[in-house]
Amino acid sequence: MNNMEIILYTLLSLSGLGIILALILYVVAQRFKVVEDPRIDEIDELLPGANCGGCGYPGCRGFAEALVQADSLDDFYCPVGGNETMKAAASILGKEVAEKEKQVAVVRCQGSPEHRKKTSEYDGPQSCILESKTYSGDSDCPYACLGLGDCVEACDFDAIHMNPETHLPEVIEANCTACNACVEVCPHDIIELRNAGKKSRRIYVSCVNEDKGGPAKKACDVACIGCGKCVKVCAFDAITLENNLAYIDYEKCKLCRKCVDECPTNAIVEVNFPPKKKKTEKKPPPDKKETEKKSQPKDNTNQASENEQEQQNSNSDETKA
Amino acid sequence: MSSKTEVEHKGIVDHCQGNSVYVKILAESACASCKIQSVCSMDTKEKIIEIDNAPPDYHKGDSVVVSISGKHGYKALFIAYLLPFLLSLTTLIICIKLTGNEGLSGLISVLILAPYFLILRYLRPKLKKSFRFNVNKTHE
Amino acid sequence: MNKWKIFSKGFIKENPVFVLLLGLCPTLGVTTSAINGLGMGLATTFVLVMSNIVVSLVKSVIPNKVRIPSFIVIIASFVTIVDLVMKAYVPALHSQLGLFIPLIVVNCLVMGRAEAFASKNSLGDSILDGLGMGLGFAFALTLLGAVREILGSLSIFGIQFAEADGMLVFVLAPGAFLGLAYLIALMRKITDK
Amino acid sequence: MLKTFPKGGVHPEENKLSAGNGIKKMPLPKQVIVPVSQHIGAPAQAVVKRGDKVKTGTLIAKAGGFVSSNAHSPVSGKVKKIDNMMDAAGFKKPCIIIDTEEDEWEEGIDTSNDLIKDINATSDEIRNKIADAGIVGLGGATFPTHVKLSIPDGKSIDHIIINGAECEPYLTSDHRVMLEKGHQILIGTQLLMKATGVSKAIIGIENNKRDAIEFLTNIAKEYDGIHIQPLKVQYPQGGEKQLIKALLNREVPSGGLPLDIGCVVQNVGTTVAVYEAVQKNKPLIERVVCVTGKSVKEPCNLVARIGTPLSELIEEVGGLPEDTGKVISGGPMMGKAVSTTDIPVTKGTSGITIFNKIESKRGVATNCIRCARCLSVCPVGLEPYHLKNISENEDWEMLEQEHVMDCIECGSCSYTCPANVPLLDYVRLGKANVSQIIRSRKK
Amino acid sequence: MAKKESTLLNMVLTLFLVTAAAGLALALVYNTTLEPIQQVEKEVLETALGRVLPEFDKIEPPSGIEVAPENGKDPLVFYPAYKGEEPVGTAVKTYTDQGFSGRFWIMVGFSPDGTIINTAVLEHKETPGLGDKMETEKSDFPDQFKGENPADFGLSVTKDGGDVDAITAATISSRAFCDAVDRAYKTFMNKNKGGAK
Amino acid sequence: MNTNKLIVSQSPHVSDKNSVQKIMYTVLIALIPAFLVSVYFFGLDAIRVQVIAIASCILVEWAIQKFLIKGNNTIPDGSAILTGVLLAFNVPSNLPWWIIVIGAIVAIGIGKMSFGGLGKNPFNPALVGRVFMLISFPVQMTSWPKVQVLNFAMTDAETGATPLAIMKEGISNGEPVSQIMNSMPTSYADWLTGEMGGSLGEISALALIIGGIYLVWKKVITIHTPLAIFGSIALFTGILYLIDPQSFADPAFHLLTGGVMLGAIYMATDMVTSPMVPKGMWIYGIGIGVITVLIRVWGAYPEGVSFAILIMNAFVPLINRSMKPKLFGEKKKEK
Amino acid sequence: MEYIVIIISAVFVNNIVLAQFLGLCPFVGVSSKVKTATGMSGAVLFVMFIATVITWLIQNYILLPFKIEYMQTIAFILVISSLVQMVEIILKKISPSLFQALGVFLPLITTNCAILGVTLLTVQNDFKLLEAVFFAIGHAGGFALALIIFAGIREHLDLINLPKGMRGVPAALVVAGILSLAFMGFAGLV
Ligand SMILES: Cc1cc2nc3c(=O)[nH]c(=O)nc-3n(C[C@H](O)[C@H](O)[C@H](O)COP(=O)(O)O)c2cc1C
Ligand SMILES: Cc1cc2nc3c(=O)[nH]c(=O)nc-3n(C[C@H](O)[C@H](O)[C@H](O)COP(=O)(O)O)c2cc1C
Ligand SMILES: Cc1cc2nc3c(=O)[nH]c(=O)nc-3n(C[C@H](O)[C@H](O)[C@H](O)COP(=O)(O)O)c2cc1C
Ligand SMILES: Cc1cc2nc3c(=O)[nH]c(=O)nc-3n(C[C@H](O)[C@H](O)[C@H](O)CO)c2cc1C
Ligand code: SF4
Ligand code: SF4
Ligand code: SF4
Ligand code: SF4
Ligand code: FES
Repeated sequence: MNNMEIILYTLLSLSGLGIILALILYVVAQRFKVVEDPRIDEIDELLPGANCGGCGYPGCRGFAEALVQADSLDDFYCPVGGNETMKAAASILGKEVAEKEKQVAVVRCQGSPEHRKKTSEYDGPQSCILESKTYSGDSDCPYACLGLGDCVEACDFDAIHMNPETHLPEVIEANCTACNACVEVCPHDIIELRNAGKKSRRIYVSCVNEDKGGPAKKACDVACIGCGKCVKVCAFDAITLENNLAYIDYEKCKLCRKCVDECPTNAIVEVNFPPKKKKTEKKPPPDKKETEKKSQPKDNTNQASENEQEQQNSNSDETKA
Repeated sequence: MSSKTEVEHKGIVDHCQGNSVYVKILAESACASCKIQSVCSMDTKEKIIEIDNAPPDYHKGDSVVVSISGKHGYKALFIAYLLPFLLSLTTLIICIKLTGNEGLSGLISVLILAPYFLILRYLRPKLKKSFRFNVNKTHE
Repeated sequence: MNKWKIFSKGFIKENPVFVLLLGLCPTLGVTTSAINGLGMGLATTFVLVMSNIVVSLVKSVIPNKVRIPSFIVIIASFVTIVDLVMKAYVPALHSQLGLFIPLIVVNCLVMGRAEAFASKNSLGDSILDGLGMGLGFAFALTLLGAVREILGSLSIFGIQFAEADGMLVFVLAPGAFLGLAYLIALMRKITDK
Repeated sequence: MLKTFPKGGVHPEENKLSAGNGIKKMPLPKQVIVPVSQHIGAPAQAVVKRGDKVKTGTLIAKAGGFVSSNAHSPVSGKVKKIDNMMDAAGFKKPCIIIDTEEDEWEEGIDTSNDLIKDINATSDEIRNKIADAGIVGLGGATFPTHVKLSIPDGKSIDHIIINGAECEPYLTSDHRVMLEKGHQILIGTQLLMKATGVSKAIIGIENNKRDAIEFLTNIAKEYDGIHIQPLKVQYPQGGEKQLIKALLNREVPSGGLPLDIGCVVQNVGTTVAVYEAVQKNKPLIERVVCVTGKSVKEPCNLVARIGTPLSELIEEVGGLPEDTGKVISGGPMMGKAVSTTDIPVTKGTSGITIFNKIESKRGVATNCIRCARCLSVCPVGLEPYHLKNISENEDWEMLEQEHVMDCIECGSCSYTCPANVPLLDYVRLGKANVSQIIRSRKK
Repeated sequence: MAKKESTLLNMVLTLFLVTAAAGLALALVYNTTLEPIQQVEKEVLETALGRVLPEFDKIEPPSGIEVAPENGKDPLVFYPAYKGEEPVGTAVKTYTDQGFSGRFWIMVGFSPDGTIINTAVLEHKETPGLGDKMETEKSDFPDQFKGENPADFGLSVTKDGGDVDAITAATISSRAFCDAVDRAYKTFMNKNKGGAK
Repeated sequence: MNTNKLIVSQSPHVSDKNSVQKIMYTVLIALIPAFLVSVYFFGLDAIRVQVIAIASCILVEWAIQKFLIKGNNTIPDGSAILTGVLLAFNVPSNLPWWIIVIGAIVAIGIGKMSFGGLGKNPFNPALVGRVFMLISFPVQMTSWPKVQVLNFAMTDAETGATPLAIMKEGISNGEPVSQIMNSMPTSYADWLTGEMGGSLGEISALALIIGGIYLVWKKVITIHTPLAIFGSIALFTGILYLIDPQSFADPAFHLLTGGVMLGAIYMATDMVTSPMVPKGMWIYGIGIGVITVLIRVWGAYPEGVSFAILIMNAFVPLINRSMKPKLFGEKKKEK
Repeated sequence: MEYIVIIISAVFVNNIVLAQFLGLCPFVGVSSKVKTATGMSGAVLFVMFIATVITWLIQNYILLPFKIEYMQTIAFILVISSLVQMVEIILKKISPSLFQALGVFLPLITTNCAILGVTLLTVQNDFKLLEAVFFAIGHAGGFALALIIFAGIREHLDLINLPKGMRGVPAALVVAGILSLAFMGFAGLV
């Protein structure tokens, strides 16, 4: 067999193929102008790859594509990767991002069985959404946490757990990425994303009950009764009262803690503050296990949790005759 | 199988032009994050679909669902793949029976596709009419 | 990324078979015994490393549009080389692996690494990456091969340890699927915790 | 062969405990809680204020649109307040609370027991009177009756169907009404016929109410065009689509209304209300409620004013039994379990079923074994097990394609499932989400 | 990274160079491995011959003689062996189409009187664990044939009335094996007859 | 206000008395005649195989629930017991204990629990176990002891082939069917009562039919699937028989021997792995019948019911998707 | 008749996915919708057919005469990958709407080892052209059969709550394993 011949044929056929291929590809290239922007890949690499949808796009790659196309990054935020990721992405794209303050999920209901008596018994699939389709819940507070843990299921990051004693969910701040999944899933709209705050300190009203004081108090010891004392005591206008429910604006709150002491039902909770020197007369409800103790072990303030508001009716404030 | 049901893809409105909305189809979620998709033989490259006569209230960046009825999908499949396949196969068999020359027949059966696709080209406007997409905004 | 990480990620964290699910065909096709798995794994590793080297070297002179075909040619050449070499020097193994050697070409793992890693990274890193991924692949194949061999023929690396027939299924096609299924499940369990 | 609908259905134990007991009048309640809206459709608006004096039959809430309904004061007294109160579903809804003082009726209401057979009103008058009287379907759906009777242009109907099926186990109120108010039913039916210009009416009655069938067949001879049709006992015969299928062998198209196939269906109780509204000017302020249950001392049928708390009705039949587990507003197949007995009777309350603890517990749900029973009992031809799976996976689009909206929520599927899968719970969840999607699409 | 632009010329050139380089490399490797590969093929043949034949000096002709079989389309290959000038036996490369997974090839050595000296499996696709037990290393099934003369040894499995004990659960392969041996035997005898004439 | 907390749930608030457990135990009862026959013909061995199979199925399911899935105890629902019984019915009575255990592990572990347990498995678990054993241990799985009436000594019984194996062997040797039938040690009557070689539970067509009638009466199964299987097998083999009675056995032979009865009445009807609507059941049954005959007549295996059922199991989702119940009031499709 | 045997063997006995382990990536990755599985099967049928014809020609008219069979792998893969690209371009050029309809309808899988594998097998078997073509059609049919059955099961599995560790690929592989067990029943059919 002639070796030279084989080498020759090999060379000829292969490089022939190569040229033809190149020609074809050239045509292809002309046709398919849309070449994927290589930056998409780069950004995709950067992203956490959780595909949680927290950014509002289907999957991390979808987000990467959107980022590359966007004119400004203002409306984009990857809650999981956080500011660092966004900055890194921005630097690839040569754009600026406004830093977003880290947020964390808080549970606005403190109605543990101790504070909020069960008045009926739900018998059905163990899911908040299904219970909420059945009726308003097994206590007299129709806003309260149903305690069946849909939020726990929804969390991809193991950041929210049911406390077996309080039957309320608790957020593990260190894990929470503020992806909003739990907020969306909760049928009673109890969970809210709030700025993590300086040193992770936060103050908020841990209740969403919009009933008037009487029924609210009757349904739950630690309900916000809409008395407005906190509104008066707040020097920064951070608290508003609407539908018998106080709400603290985390942008305005200066963490002075006056309202916490003022609230007659302990509906306002503080987290991650060092213990107070002089004891407040109203001890925070003892059953709350501070999950966020992790960062501040000595602290014994209340954990977030609470009641929620009802989507139904609520033009409520009847005709005040 | 009822041909009523639709095949759907998630997508994002890429741009709008006149009556048409151009939607970029997003890769299936499993593929979306795959690191090697650019070389993946499965076609995950983005595709842009033009939808004419779409209602005007779409904007760049909207998430939408593009759907085509199963019936149309099968029709497209038939025209693009099955018909040429059958054509080519029949040609091959006939040629072999007639000429007995395998090489020639093979060549002819491949080349026969050229006129087929040429004919398709002439039917382009008709085809365009028969493949209609629907868009819907995704609901949260 | 530090060098060790580049190298080691292929074993567990980004194991091409158990985690990335790449190149399933050879994984299932050749693993009737541990030795076959190992052989295939090493052959793939060789192609992977070599093509990574070449791709990494020529990456800057190749225009984007012909990137992929060039890579295909490069990879296919190495595959053919492996094919020829194995045929010449390890004929028994070669005949066992059969069709799956040429199919290394289409193993997404090889193409994937060339495209996703070697075409963007330095020579050294590319070698490490190819080596790590390749060995991870080989590890997975050997593991699956070992499982199938132990259960199917009651032997390991060809050494019979019991005088009986094993469960034939594991030598046959179903055993490959089942074996891989449970190995993946197991790996998930291990990496989860 | 008795007529029935051909596909699906179940036959739960009937337990019609109170069938033999005549209708009793409840004493006046001390206080009534009247929900402002007791119907399907646009909410009504309260037209009284705190402190207002009202008489029995005074309009206290006005329909908020065409598909809406008036409400009248069931007692005379003073409006104590208008507040959000718990309804049967446990959601707070605006209610008018009236402290009863006496029972003084508005002028023009004929409170006598005389039967007025002659129909003087024109069809428009009939419809208006029905609308004014705030009549809604008493079969459970509480759809405003005057709307059903307003046949849109281009449609025509040829049959009025009166629903006397009462296929729910336990409940007997319709049964008693048929026995005790036969003439009123027939006159009411004729009013409906006149209102819609139809010459034929069929009253469908399940065969477990032989006495009612016999009685009505006898007296129906006095009335033109009304036919009584016995039916095989099969739940959910009372569902209007099933009833029409059984009586006329017509199928309401998927997503359509009885109107589309030339029918209007009304409950027997509704016909009585229509009679009273048109012939006696009496608004809908009371209804027959069947209070029943195995552990109830004397299950019976009570005429109660709207707004009477359930607890008072229960007291009337001997009080809430010791081991009560569930109180159901309605029957066991379709009724709603309530979380408290403080809620009022509304226009839609056809019965109160009381279960003891053991009866109340649902079986433990296990995996679906794909036995196909749910699918074979579904009268609509759905695949409940499949719908449940899709609903659990939250694929609402797919659910819609699987026709989830056609489900009539009869509960046959959950009833029959050997694995106790709460199928209907999930189907409802799916329906809720799908209808939201449909609504948002319409916008 | 300064990538080359994708102009037509660039593309053609690059691909040409890449393919040419690849072609060159391949051709070189091919040339170097050509010999070992042929060597390997030769060795396989020789091992098989060595196993099925008694000691011999040479095969004449070395590449065997193709012989049309008694039954079947494709030819068998005969390897007549000699010790000195003395024929000591003939190895017959034979096949069967009745294998469980289609055709397989075996080598059968006959002494000049037709006695089977030994058999060796060359190539097969039978099921591992079942049919592949016909390989010498995997069971003693092939040993049954050693030293038997088909003239008085039924070349079929006992189930079919022959003298061969089938491999358990692999009757099909065993039958096929017999078929291959039988084909070799018949052709061999026929040729000998013809040759003697 | 009463101090009692009221229970709230969605409607319906009543349910009929049926339960999964009842269904499973009904099937077990229906299998008693066949079990008695197996004891009658195979003696203590039959009981031995049953006990091992049931015990290992229960154990495997319990262990997987407890340690891997961490779910509730599902043993009482009886499906594992049923799988055990049917698994035992599908093997020869002299099968070594360890093979039975492997079969049970495969049946429950791979066939059922891998998918999450009762109701979620796409394939019939007992058959997955059986086919796995058949392919893994072809020798042990295909040597059937000769029947010995009421022999309770656990001796190593002589083995003999099943009628199907004899038939297959004969035909592949080119013998005419009539001759094979004549030399067959058993006859139609034996196949009906069960006096033939074969797996534990498949031998007596009569006992199996009795149980089947009980199941139909109890509304646990519907008649469609078995009828479709019987019908298609009879039709298909009937046609072949008419074409050439000397190369193909007659339909009665095919219906009465091997696993057709057991498969059609008890295994193809497993509700988890069979279609939901009658039309689907017909197709499913016909598919099983056709594939069975295909394998029996042209395949390497003398018996094909198990394979046929497994293959058709795979089609069940497709059948279910394409054959939906008729929707009430659905408009006729407009063209 | 022999063509029927080739097809039956390819579809049932030596099913490309379940017995030969080719084309597993799309099998595992894409096949969870019956509709797309069907669509993909059609596309594969066409591509496999054309690829077989062309590679057969190349093998018999280029590689063999010039004695460079060892170039099979590289030649085939290049031809197949450019062929697939060509088909796409042609379709797109001819009728963008048709192309788009396909694009929405199927996740176009094109080159994969099934196609290369089948062409290589064809060559190994020394088939005549028609035999080769039917071999390819049979394998495409086998691919379609496996894919569609499998998609049906996957659609079903997607709706039920599998044990955590088994979700996705492992469950799919178990199904493939059992399916492959069941297909062993066809052994010896031809
Ligand atoms: C939104 C809506 C619109 C309806 N429109 C009409 C109508 O125009 N005419 C009519 O006869 N019934 C109408 N109905 C009444 C329904 O046909 C039906 O009688 C009612 O929903 C109660 O039925 P059920 O008790 O069987 O559930 C309407 C119902 C709904 C919910
Ligand atoms: C499952 C089901 C069962 C029903 N059963 C009855 C019944 O037994 N009696 C009845 O009058 N209405 C029953 N209905 C309500 C009827 O469908 C229909 O709404 C009613 O007869 C219309 O009359 P109305 O508007 O006067 O209430 C049932 C509805 C459903 C969905
Ligand atoms: C996947 C599979 C592979 C098989 N492979 C072989 C084989 O290679 N050789 C063989 O003779 N039988 C093989 N068989 C078994 C045959 O189908 C047949 O059962 C057997 O050869 C005849 O049984 P017997 O030997 O016990 O009489 C195989 C069976 C299956 C299911
Ligand atoms: C009529 C009927 C037949 C059954 N057949 C089988 C069977 O063949 N194999 C089996 O493992 N389980 C069978 N079961 C039990 C059960 O359905 C089976 O274990 C499930 O497939 C497990 O999910 C059967 C159950 C019923 C009600
Ligand atoms: S706790 Fe809520 S917001 Fe935080 S990570 Fe979990 S789901 Fe997301
Ligand atoms: S916070 Fe919301 S979702 Fe979470 S348990 Fe409570 S009700 Fe459920
Ligand atoms: S009745 Fe229950 S177990 Fe049967 S199929 Fe329906 S959901 Fe499944
Ligand atoms: S799906 Fe709906 S209509 Fe069908 S049985 Fe269940 S509740 Fe009734
Ligand atoms: S390795 Fe075969 S298709 Fe991916």
